[in-house]
Amino acid sequence: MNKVVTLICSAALGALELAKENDIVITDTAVVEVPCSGRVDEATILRTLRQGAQAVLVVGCLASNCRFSTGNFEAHRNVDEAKRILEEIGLSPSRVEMVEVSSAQYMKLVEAMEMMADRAGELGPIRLLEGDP
Amino acid sequence: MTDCRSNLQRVLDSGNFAVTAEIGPPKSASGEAVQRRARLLKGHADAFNLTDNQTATVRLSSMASAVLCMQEGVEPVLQMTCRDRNRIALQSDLLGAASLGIRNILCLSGDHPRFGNQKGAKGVYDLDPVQELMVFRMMRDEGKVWGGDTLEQAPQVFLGAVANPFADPLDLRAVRLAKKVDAGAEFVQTQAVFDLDRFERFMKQVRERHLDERAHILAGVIPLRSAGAARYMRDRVPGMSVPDEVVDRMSKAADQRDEGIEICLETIERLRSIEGVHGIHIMAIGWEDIVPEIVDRSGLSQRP
Amino acid sequence: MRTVVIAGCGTEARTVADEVVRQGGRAVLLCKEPSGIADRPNGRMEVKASSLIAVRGAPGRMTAVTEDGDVECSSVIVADEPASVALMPWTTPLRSLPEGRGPRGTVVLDLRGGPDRRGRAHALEAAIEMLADGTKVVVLVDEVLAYGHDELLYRQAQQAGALFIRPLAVEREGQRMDVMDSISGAIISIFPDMVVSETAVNQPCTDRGSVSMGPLSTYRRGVLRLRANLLEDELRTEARAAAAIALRPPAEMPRPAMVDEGKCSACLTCVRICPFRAAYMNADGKARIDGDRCMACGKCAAACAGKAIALPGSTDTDLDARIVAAMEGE
Amino acid sequence: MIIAERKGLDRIIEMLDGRRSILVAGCRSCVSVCQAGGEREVVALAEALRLHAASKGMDRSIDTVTIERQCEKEWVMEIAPLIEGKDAILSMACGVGAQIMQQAFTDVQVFPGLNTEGMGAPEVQGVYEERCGGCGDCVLHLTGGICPVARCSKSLLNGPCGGSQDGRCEIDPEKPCAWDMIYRSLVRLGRPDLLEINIPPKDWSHSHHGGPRRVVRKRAVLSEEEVA
Repeated sequence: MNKVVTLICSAALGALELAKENDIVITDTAVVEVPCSGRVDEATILRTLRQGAQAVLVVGCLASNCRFSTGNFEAHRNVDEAKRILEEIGLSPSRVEMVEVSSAQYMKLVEAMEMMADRAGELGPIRLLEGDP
Repeated sequence: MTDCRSNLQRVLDSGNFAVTAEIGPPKSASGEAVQRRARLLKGHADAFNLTDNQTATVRLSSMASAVLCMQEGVEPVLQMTCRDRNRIALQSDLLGAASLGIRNILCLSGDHPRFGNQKGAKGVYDLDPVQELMVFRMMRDEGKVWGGDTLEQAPQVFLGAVANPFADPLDLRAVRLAKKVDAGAEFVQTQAVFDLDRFERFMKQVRERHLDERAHILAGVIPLRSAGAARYMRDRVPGMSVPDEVVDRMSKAADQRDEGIEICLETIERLRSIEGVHGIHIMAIGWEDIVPEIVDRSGLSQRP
Repeated sequence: MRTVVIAGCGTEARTVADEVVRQGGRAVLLCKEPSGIADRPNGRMEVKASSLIAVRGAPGRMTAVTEDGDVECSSVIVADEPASVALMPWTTPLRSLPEGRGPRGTVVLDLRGGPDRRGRAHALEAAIEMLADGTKVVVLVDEVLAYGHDELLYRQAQQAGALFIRPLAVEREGQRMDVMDSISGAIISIFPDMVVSETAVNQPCTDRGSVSMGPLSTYRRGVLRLRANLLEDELRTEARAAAAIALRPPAEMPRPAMVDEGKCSACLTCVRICPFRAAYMNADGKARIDGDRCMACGKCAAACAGKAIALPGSTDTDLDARIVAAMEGE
Repeated sequence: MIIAERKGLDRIIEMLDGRRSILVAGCRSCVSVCQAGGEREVVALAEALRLHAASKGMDRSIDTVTIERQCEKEWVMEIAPLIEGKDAILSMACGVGAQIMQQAFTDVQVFPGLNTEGMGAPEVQGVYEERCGGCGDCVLHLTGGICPVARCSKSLLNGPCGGSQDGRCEIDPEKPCAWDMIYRSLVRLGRPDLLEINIPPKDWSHSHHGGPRRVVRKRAVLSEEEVA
């Protein structure tokens, strides 16, 4: 079971392909493509955590050149909202993070994924009722 | 009818330059502090304001403090804010004050509860100060409470209001004072004057509306104790205009306390020369014992 | 053969029309006074004496609605003088501000509602030069959004004597302009010799289209915009680019977001946030997404307060399924 | 519209302590528009509560529904089947909706998920400001269309007070002074004369101070026969 889920917008997906071309192996993180980071709302992030993810990384384009011009601003607001909710229900907000990459910055993306994997390791799974290991 | 006018009214109506000051009631059930200050200040001013839970902070009530002052032979000015009482309590307290011999009544809105130590309090604000004056004048002149019921005996009171020439918008300040005078204000105590140019512009508008002929205007002054006090007043007290020159003078002064008194005396000197100013109101809350010195050194110690 | 409708009469329109024909397309030129433009003998260029009212459809199958009838085409190029519906009809566009030699007397620089940072800096530099010449300059601003370099410009302009006003209201009577200052409420009467304003509202697209949506692009897919008063060689390159983009085969259409009118509370959030102006309110006060404009980014689906908007292929259930599958996958 | 704001989740969790089966009920009317209790908020809140329950190993079921208008009995009765087996209803409507819900389902406790903050409008998207004080005796014609009861911190009818500076209220620089706005509006409307008249004491009996109000629209009240 993957510990980290990365919700990545289709433009930033290019950075992932570039990472693979530079034969970087990405371990125990599940990648899910979304049309734009702006599509990710706080409920989606919370549902992902409830499906068993220990950390969620939202990947959007750089601030000025989002293909849809303002998608990443919406994403930032939703990620902040999710962090606030986690704090209010007693879970660590650092389980959720957002990073902005251009399709060339594959190292920045890989580092972010590794950071989230470390956090997932530290924080451990959320004690889940069903199928709790 | 005996001369039921107050000493302050007598002084003002006879054309003398009046002096009033302020005593801040303590946060205590003991009136001793009020009486001590009253004894200290007796004879140095024509009447003394007893603030009504200033900055929305719970203190010995203004009414009780007024009675304590009268026991020391000192004439009080009772302050009645619209924040703490609805129109029933305001009218009943007016009757109570009159029954106790209190003559001078100051109507004001009162600092918002957010400033004081009861931030969760529900401000009443049933009436606003203009309406408070209308109600009190009706009780005095028509012997009726608001709504028409007649009183066996009408309260004989000298009605006062406050004005802040330094709040915005400037053009509205004289208009609002006109409303208060129309509503029944006979004397007016203004916010502390530091910015004399703006005060003179305000007084010009007051004279244009002949308000100085219909009400006695007393200009407020505050002696500054330190540069810190000056900065605090300039930056933190809403509706207060303290020019930078005053703050600079205070910070450069060798003895800030003397410089503060010096500035106060100079201000009083200028205020006495402004047409339409019929007196000064010294607000030295927490520094009441400086009032005698200020009154003496400004040549106002011979009270009529 | 693809048809491109070109709106405008100026040299820009004619240049790009020729370019479309040269690149193998058919041009329909909408121009009110078609003097001096002959139809091309081979029928590849047609001139219609009417003007463009609206555009419908998506790239590849568009309809240009003109004053006398519709024209089927694959894309539209707007090349007429930018509709500078200025605040005051007789204002001078910022771009054509004379370098330094403003008129003697008073100039009002009206910077409210735009221009973007670049335009604002250009206006302030011109103001400083005019002030040096002894011209009196009054600058009307919404709010002074200035940081770094611009801040210096504002201070320089102020020190040079420019009067900055944040007006609450501006009324014009003949030559007199009454500006009500929002701080003091005072009414300041000015008798300007020239009023300079820039109607280019803060568009995310730079003059040459949006950096992310492609050159010459506008909010409307399939509609390109050619800037006015370009220099000779600039015009040729832009015209060539415009014709090439216009004649390019349209990309496949993304499936637009759909609104469930039963759930829509008409809260206008989608209308406000859609980067492509695709969301609007229909006649019965419910939101609707214009399929031709929607780029399927899903922002409105995430933001909708009543969860009334779904993006086919990326609905909540779709995302859930993908998340679960991905987690169990690798 | 009515403006409301979600209570802190920690407060909500505290309120729902010990409850096993919860229905979170949103409303499509005002609280959707002010982004407090619409379906999106309901879904997000339910997810948060489920995640919290999961993280604490609580055995709790959370269902959601969003009602067209929670202040209408008929609309509220539509969700009666969902109430079966529930031991708590978390209403994400304004205070009115929560009370109609409790009136409709008397045997299941209704908990308020939102704090209602009065009647107002968005200043910009996401920022909602009180506009109307509901005093039952409107004076907007005297104050240039700006309500002194709701927007002046002291509800002065003959303002401004001595604390107004740079158009700001003395208690909070973020809050504009209502009377400063009234002054500008009346100047703009060419009615500065209205600033000179003394508005007499207000008859507060039309407001809540006269007791809870009851508005009867005669034309709409059905007769016995029609209802029977």
